[in-house]
Amino acid sequence: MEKTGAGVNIIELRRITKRFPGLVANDSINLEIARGEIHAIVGENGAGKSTLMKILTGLYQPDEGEIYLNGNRVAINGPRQAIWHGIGMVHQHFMLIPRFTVLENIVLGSEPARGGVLKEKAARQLVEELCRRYDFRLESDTRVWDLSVGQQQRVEILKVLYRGAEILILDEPTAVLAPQEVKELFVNLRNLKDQGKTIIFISHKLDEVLSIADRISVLRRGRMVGTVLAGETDKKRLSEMMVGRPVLLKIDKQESQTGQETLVIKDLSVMGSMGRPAVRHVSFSVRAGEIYGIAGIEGNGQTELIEALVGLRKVHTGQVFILGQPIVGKSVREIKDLGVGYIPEDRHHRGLVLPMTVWENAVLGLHRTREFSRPASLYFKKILAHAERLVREFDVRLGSVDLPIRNLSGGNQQKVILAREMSRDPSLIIASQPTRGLDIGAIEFVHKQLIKARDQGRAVLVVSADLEEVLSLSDRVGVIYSGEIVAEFRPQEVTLEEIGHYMLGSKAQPREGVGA
Amino acid sequence: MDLSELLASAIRMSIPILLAALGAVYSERSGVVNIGLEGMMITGSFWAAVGAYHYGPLAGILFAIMAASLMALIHAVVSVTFRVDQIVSGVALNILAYGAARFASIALFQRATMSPHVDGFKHWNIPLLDQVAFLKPLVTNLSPVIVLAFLLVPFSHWVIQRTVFGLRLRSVGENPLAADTLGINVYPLRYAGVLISGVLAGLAGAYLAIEHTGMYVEGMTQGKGYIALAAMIFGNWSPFGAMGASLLFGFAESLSFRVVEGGAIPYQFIKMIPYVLTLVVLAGVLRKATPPAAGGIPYERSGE
Amino acid sequence: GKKEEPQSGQTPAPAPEKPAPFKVGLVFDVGGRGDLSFNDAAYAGLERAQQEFGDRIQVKYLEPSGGGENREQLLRLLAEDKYDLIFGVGFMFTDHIAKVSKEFPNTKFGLIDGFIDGLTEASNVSALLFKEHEGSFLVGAAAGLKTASDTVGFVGGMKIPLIEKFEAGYIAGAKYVNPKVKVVSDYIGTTGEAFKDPVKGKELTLKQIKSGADIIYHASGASGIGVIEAVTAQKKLAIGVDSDQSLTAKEEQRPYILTSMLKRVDEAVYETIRVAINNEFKGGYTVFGVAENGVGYATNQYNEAMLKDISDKLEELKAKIISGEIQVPADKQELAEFEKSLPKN
Amino acid sequence: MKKRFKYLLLEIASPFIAILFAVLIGALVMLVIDKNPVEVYRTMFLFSFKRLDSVAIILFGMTPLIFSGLAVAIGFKAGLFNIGIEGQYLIGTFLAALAGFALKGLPTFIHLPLVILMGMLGGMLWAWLPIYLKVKRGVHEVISTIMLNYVSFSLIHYLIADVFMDKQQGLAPGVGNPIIRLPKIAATAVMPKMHSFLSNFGINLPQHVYLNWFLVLALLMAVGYYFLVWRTPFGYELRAVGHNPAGAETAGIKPGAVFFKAFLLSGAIAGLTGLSDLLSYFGYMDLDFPRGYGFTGIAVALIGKNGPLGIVLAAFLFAFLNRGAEGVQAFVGVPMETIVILQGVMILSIVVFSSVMGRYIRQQEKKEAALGSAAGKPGVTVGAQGGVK
Ligand SMILES: Nc1ncnc2c1ncn2[C@@H]1O[C@H](COP(=O)(O)OP(=O)(O)OP(=O)(O)O)[C@@H](O)[C@H]1O
Ligand SMILES: Nc1ncnc2c1ncn2[C@@H]1O[C@H](COP(=O)(O)OP(=O)(O)OP(=O)(O)O)[C@@H](O)[C@H]1O
Ligand SMILES: [Mg+2]
Ligand SMILES: [Mg+2]
Repeated sequence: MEKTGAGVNIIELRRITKRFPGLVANDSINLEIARGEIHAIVGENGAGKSTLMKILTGLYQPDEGEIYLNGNRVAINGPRQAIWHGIGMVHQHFMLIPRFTVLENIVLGSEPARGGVLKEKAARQLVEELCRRYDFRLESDTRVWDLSVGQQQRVEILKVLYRGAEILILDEPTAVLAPQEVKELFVNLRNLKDQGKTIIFISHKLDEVLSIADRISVLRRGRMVGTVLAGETDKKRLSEMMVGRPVLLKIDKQESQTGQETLVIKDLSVMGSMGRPAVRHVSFSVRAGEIYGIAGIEGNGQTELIEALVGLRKVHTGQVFILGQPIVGKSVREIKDLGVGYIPEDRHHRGLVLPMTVWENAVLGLHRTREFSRPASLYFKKILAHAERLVREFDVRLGSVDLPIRNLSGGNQQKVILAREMSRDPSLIIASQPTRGLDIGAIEFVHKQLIKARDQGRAVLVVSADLEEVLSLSDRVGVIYSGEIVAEFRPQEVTLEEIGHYMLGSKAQPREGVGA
Repeated sequence: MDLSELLASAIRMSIPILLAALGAVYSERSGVVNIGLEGMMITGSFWAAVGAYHYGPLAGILFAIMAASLMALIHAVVSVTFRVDQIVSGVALNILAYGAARFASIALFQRATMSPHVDGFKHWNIPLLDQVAFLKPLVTNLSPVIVLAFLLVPFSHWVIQRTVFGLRLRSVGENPLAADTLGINVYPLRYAGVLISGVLAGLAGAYLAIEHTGMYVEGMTQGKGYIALAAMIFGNWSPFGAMGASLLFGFAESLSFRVVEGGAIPYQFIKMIPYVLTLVVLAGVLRKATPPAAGGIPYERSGE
Repeated sequence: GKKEEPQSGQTPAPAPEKPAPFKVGLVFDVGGRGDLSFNDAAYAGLERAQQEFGDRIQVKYLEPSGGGENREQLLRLLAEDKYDLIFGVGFMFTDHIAKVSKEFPNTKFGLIDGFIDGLTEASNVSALLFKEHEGSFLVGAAAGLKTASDTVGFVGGMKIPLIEKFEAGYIAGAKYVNPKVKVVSDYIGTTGEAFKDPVKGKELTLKQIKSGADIIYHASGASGIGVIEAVTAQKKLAIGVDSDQSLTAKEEQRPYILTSMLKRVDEAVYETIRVAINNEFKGGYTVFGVAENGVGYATNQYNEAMLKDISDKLEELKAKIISGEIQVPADKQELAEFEKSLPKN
Repeated sequence: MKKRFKYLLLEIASPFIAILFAVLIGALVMLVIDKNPVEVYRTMFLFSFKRLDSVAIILFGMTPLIFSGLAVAIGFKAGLFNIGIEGQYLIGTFLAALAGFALKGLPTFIHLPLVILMGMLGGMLWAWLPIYLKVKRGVHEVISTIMLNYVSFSLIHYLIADVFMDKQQGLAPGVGNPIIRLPKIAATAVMPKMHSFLSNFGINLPQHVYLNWFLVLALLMAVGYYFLVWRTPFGYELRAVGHNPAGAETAGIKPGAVFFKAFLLSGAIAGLTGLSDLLSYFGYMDLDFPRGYGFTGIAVALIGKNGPLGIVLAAFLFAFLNRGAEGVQAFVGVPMETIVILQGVMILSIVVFSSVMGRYIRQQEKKEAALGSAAGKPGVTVGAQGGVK
C-alpha cells in the first residue's frame, strides 16, 4: 500500500469486517484516507462499498475492526456520532423526504431553534448562505418531489455541508446525472476540496474516478484489493483490479439490419402527475432490428413517455402504433400481448413484487397465458421449470428460486426482469434505465442481451440517463428535453459535448430535423 | 330550527371526535396507525369518572390521560418496539379496554356499567361575545374542554409544522431511514406520537364522562374512536382537516336530531344521516389523500 | 371456596345431608348487573329474597357474552346444575326459555317481559309481564298537569313496541288531563347501544327543551342520565323510568326530577321466588299493572312538594285505571282511538 | 437440516408460550378478585373439553368466526382493510332470512342453497359501495366501511321493524311484547345439524347443541381460500396487487379490477357469517341478532396471519375462550370481563411472541449462515434462508 501525505490520516480503518446472512460484505478491510484528498472507492456490485461507508457513518456496526479519526480510535455507534465527528454521507439511494421542502430536508436533525421552535428565518439564511458559498442554485421552499434528480443530489450534499462535515462521502453520485451536471458536480467537489474538505467518492465509472480522484481504492468481493494514485493508473488496469480479469470496455456490435417500423409515434402528448404536459408533440419511430436510444436528464418526460407507450398512462393527444396496430386506449395487457417486452426504470416499484418468490416473479405478466395456467389453477411445475430455465440462461446468481426476490442483488433482479421480458419473444423491447446501479459485469451482460435482441430483428427502445450507454448502444439517438425530442442523430455523428447542450436545453435542432 | 343552537349542539357532538382525531394525527404522522383510539377513549371515560369522583374534575382529566396513555404505551411497545402489525395491536387494545373498564368498574364502584355521578368543571361564558344574540348559544355555558379542544387545533398545527419536534415527528412518519441517517432517533418519536394520541383520546373520553354526561356509562363512546379515525383520514392527516371533518360529522348528527320525525322519513333513515352525509361528501370531494409515506410500517434498521 | 366440578351430561348431584337450599339462578341480559335499570331491578329482587330467606336459598347470576348469543347455554347450565327457579331477564329470553323449559320439565322458569304462547298454570314457566303503558299514563298525566308551556317531551331508546308502549301511555296520560298539550317524541338510535348513549340523550333533550318542552320523560335506560343532566342544566323537569331515579340522581339534580315511572321488576322477581319457595309456583302469565302495584309513579321526599298539587288528581286517575274506566292505550293505533275518544276543545 | 427442525419447533411453540404468558397475566387478574387461578383454568379446561356438548358448542361457535376471519383475510391479501364485515354479514343474514321465509314450497336442495347464495349476495352488495368508492372516487375503504356499518344497523332496524316484522307472534292483547323479528324461515331452508351424521361414528351429540353443516362449509371455505390464494392465477394477482399494485399494474394486472373482485369476494364470504346462527339456531332474524363477529374476525385473521389454518385455529381459540367463560362463570363465579381481559392479553402476547420469536430465529439463522460462509467465498449473495431448502 502506498503512503501519501504527511501527518496523520484523517480516517483509518483497520481490519473492518461486516457479515450479512450468507456472506461477508466487508472482509478485514484496511483503508487510509488523507486529509483534504478526494479518495475514490471502486468495485463491482456487491463488492461492499456501501456497506463500508455505512459503517463509517454509524448506520451499521462492524462485527470486527477499528476506526481511527485523526489518529484517535473512535466508536461510531450511530449517525448522530458520525455527524458529530464531521462525517456526512450522500447515500446511493437518496435519503430525502419528498414531501418536505428543501429547507426542511436540509435542517432536519440539526435545526436552528429557540425553545424547540424552528427559527425559520435563521434556517433560511443559513441555507441560502451555504448555497451562495458553494454556488448551488436551489429554492429553499420547493418541495423535494418537485426537484430533478440532480437538484435532489445537491440537496443531499447541502445536508452534509450544513452539518459542517469535514468528510463527505458520496455513494455513486454521478449515476443519474447528465455530463454537464457531472462537470458541475466535479467543480463543486474540487471547490470543497480547496476549502479543506475530505471527500470519499464511490463510483462504477472509471473515467470519472480517474479524472476527479487523488487516490483510488479497489474493493473486490468484500476484500480490499489495493489503493493506487490516480495519476499512476488507467482504466484498463483499474477494471482488472475490480473484476479480477480483463474486461471488455467497448460495446462491440455490428451494423444494424433494419426492417419495418415496429413502433411509430405520432405527435404524442402526455400529461404528467401534476396535470402539466410532460410529453409534448413527440414523434419518432423505431424499426425492427435497431436500437433507438433516448438520452436526456431525468425528469424531462422520459417516464411519462414510456408509461404512455405501455398503457400505464393516458395518452393526451396523438397516436401510437405498434406493429401497425393503434394502441391508444388499450390496456397494458393488450399492449404487451401485441409483443412488447418492458423493462421499467424502477425495478423495485414497477418491475417486481419484492416479497414474492423468484419463480413467482419470473411469470409476472405471463401468469395468465395458457402455458402457465387455467383460471382454476397455476401450473406450478411448468412455472418452476420456466423460472429455472431463465435463471440458467441468464446466469442469475441465487440460492433458490423459492426465495423472495428481494434477497437478490440489484443486478440479478434486473436479469430476472430481462429474462422474463425476453421470454415473451417480443417484437418490441422498451428498456428504461436498464443498467442503473449495475456493475460492469452485469452491464456488459445486459448490453449484450439488448444487442442480441436487436440482431434477432427486434425493435429496441432504450431510455437511459447514462449518456455513454445510450451512445454506445443505440443505432439512433433522440434527445429529450422538457418533454420534447429536441434532436435526433446517429451516435457517431456527435460529440458528448454537443449532446450535453441538447440535454440541458441550451440548443435544439430545427423541428423539421426531429422525428424524421 | 335555530341555527346557532344547532351549531352549539354540533360542536358538543364533535368535540370527542375532534380530540381523538387530533391525537390520531400525531400518531399517524409519526407513522403509527392507531385503530385503538376507541379503546383509549373507553379507558379515558372510565378513569375520568374515577378521578373526578374522588378528587374533582381536574383529577378526572389527569386520571383519564394517564390511563389512556398507559393503553397507548402498550400500543407503542407492541407495535413500535416489537414491530407487530399496528392494526392487530389496536384491535386487541379495544378488546382489552372494554374488559378492563368493566373489571375495574366492578372493583371500584361495585357495578359493571356505570360510575356514580361526578362533577364537571364550571362552565364558561366568553365575555363580550355572549352579548351578541346569535352567538349566545355558542359562547355561553361552555365546557373548558371545548375551548381547550379548539385551542389545540391551531396549537397542534403549529407544533407539527413549526417546531423541531413536529418536523422530526413528520420525518419519521415519512422516511424513518432518512431521519435515522440524520441522527434522529426514530423510536422515541414514534412513542411520542402514539402517547400524544393516547393523551388526547383520554381527554376525549374524559370530556364524555365528566363534561357532557356527568358520569361514566359503559358504551358511551359509541364507536366515536372509529369515527375519529375516519375523520382524521378524511381530514387528510392534518389538525385543521380533522377539525373540519369532526365538525361536519357533529353537524350532521345534530342536524339529524332536528329532522322532524314521524314525517315521511322513517326514523331509521334519519339516524343514518351523519354516516350517509359523510359518505356523500367523501365521494363528492375528489382529491388525492396523501397519507404519511411510512404509515403503518414498523421501522427496523436493516443490517443490524 | 366452592368446589363444583363441571359435570358431563346431566348426572345428578350427590344427595346432600342437610335439607337442600332452594336454588335460584338468574341470567342477565347483555349489559349485566349495574345498569341502574332493568338488570339491576331484577338483581334487587334477588337480593331482597336472599335477605329474607337467608340460608333457605342459594343464588347465582350469570351474564351473556357481548353479542348475547349464549343466553340459551347459560340457562341450560343453570338447569343442569339443578337450579330450582331460573330467571331470564328480558324479552330476548323468550324463545330460549321456551326451549330450555321443555328440556327441564322439573325446573321452574321466570321470564321477565317475554310472552310465550299457550302457557297454563301447570306450565313450568311463569311469564312476568308489565303494563308499562299504565304507569306511563300516570306520569304522562303528571306532565300534562305540571307543564307550563303545554309542551312535554318523550325520549325513547330504540323504537321497538316495548318502548312505544311507554310512549303511547305517556301521550295518552298527558292529553287526557290537558287537551292543549303537545308531545314531542324522539328516539335515540337503532341498536341496543341506544340505551347506553347519554350523550345523545342529552342532546335530544336540549333540542326538545329548545322547541318548548318543559317536562321530559325518558324510557332509554342509561341514556336517560343525559336526559336528567340536560333538564338540570336548563332547569326543566325530567321523569325517570323503571326505578325511582330521584334516589340515584345527584343532589342538585333531584329538584328537577318530577317523578319516575316505576316498573317493579324487583317485586316480580321477589314474588316469584317467594311463591316458589313456598311450593306455590304457578305457571302462566302474571301481569303487573297499576292494580297489582307492579307499575306506578314514584313519590319521595324530593318530589313531595312538586307533586302536592296534583297528587289527588293522579290518585283519581289511578283508581279509574284500576276500575277499568280508563283503558290505557298500549300502541299507536290504540292511542289514536283513545285520542279520538277524548273531548275536543 | 436438524437446526432447521429446531426453529420449526420454536415457531410452533411460540403461540403456546404466548398463551402461557397470557394465562399468567390472567392468573394475576384472578388473584385480584380472589379466585384461585388453578381452579379457574382447570374448570375452564375440563368444562370445555371433557363435555361432549362443550366441544360441539365450541365447534359451533367457531363457525361464524372462520367465515368472518377469512373475509377479513382476503381483503388483507389484496392490501385492503375490510372493517365492514359487521354490516356485510347483517345485510347478508337479512337477505338470507328474507329468502328463507318468503319463498315457500321449494324443495330443500333448492331452497337451502338459494338462501345461502342470498346471504353471500347480501354481503357482496354491502361490499360493493365501499370498493366502488375506493376505486372510482378514491375514498379510503376504512372510512366508508365504518360508515356503512352504521348505515346497515339502521337499515336492518327499518327492514325488520317496519317492513317485514313478523306480526303473527301470538300475543295476548295488552300484555307481552312482540319480538322484533322476521317471520321464521321455512323448514326447507333449515341447515341440518350434524347429529345424525356423527351418530354413525358413535358420537351422540345432545339435542341442545346446534352444530351444523356450516362448520364443514367453513372448513371447506378455508381450504378453498388456500387454493384460491396460492394456487390460482387470480390468487396470484391478488397477492401481487396486495404487495405491489404498481408492479402488478406494469405486468398487465388491473389493480382496480382485482380490488373489486377481492372485496366482493370478501363481502360474499362475510355474508355467510351469520347464517349458521340464522339457519340452524334461531330460525329467524331479530333485532338482537348476534353482533360483533366482524370485529372478532379482524382479530381472528390477524392472529391467524391471514392463513387458512391459522384462521381456523384462531377461531377455535376464541370459541374456546367464550365457552370456557360460560363454565368459569357458572362454576367458579369468575365474571365475564375477566375472560374478556384474558382475550385481549392473549391476542397481544401471541402477536408479540411470534414477532420476537421470528426475529430470534432469523438472527440465529443469520449467525449460522455467516459462520458457515465466513470460510467460504464472500460476495456471493445468498438469501437469508439460503441453503435451507
Ligand atoms: N442489509 C443487508 N442485509 C443483507 N445483505 C446485505 C445488506 N446490505 C448489503 N448486503 C449485501 O452485502 C454485499 C455488499 O453490499 P454493498 O451494498 O455494500 O455493495 P456495493 O459495493 O455498494 O454494491 P453496489 O455497487 O451495487 O452499490 C452485497 O452482496 C449485498 O447483497
Ligand atoms: N434486508 C436485506 N436482506 C437481504 N439482502 C439485502 C437487504 N437489504 C439489502 N440487501 C441486498 O443488498 C444489496 C445492496 O443494496 P442496495 O440497496 O444498494 O441495492 P443494489 O444492489 O445497489 O441495487 P440498486 O442500487 O440497483 O437497487 C441489494 O441488492 C440486496 O441484495
Ligand atoms: Mg452500493
Ligand atoms: Mg447499486
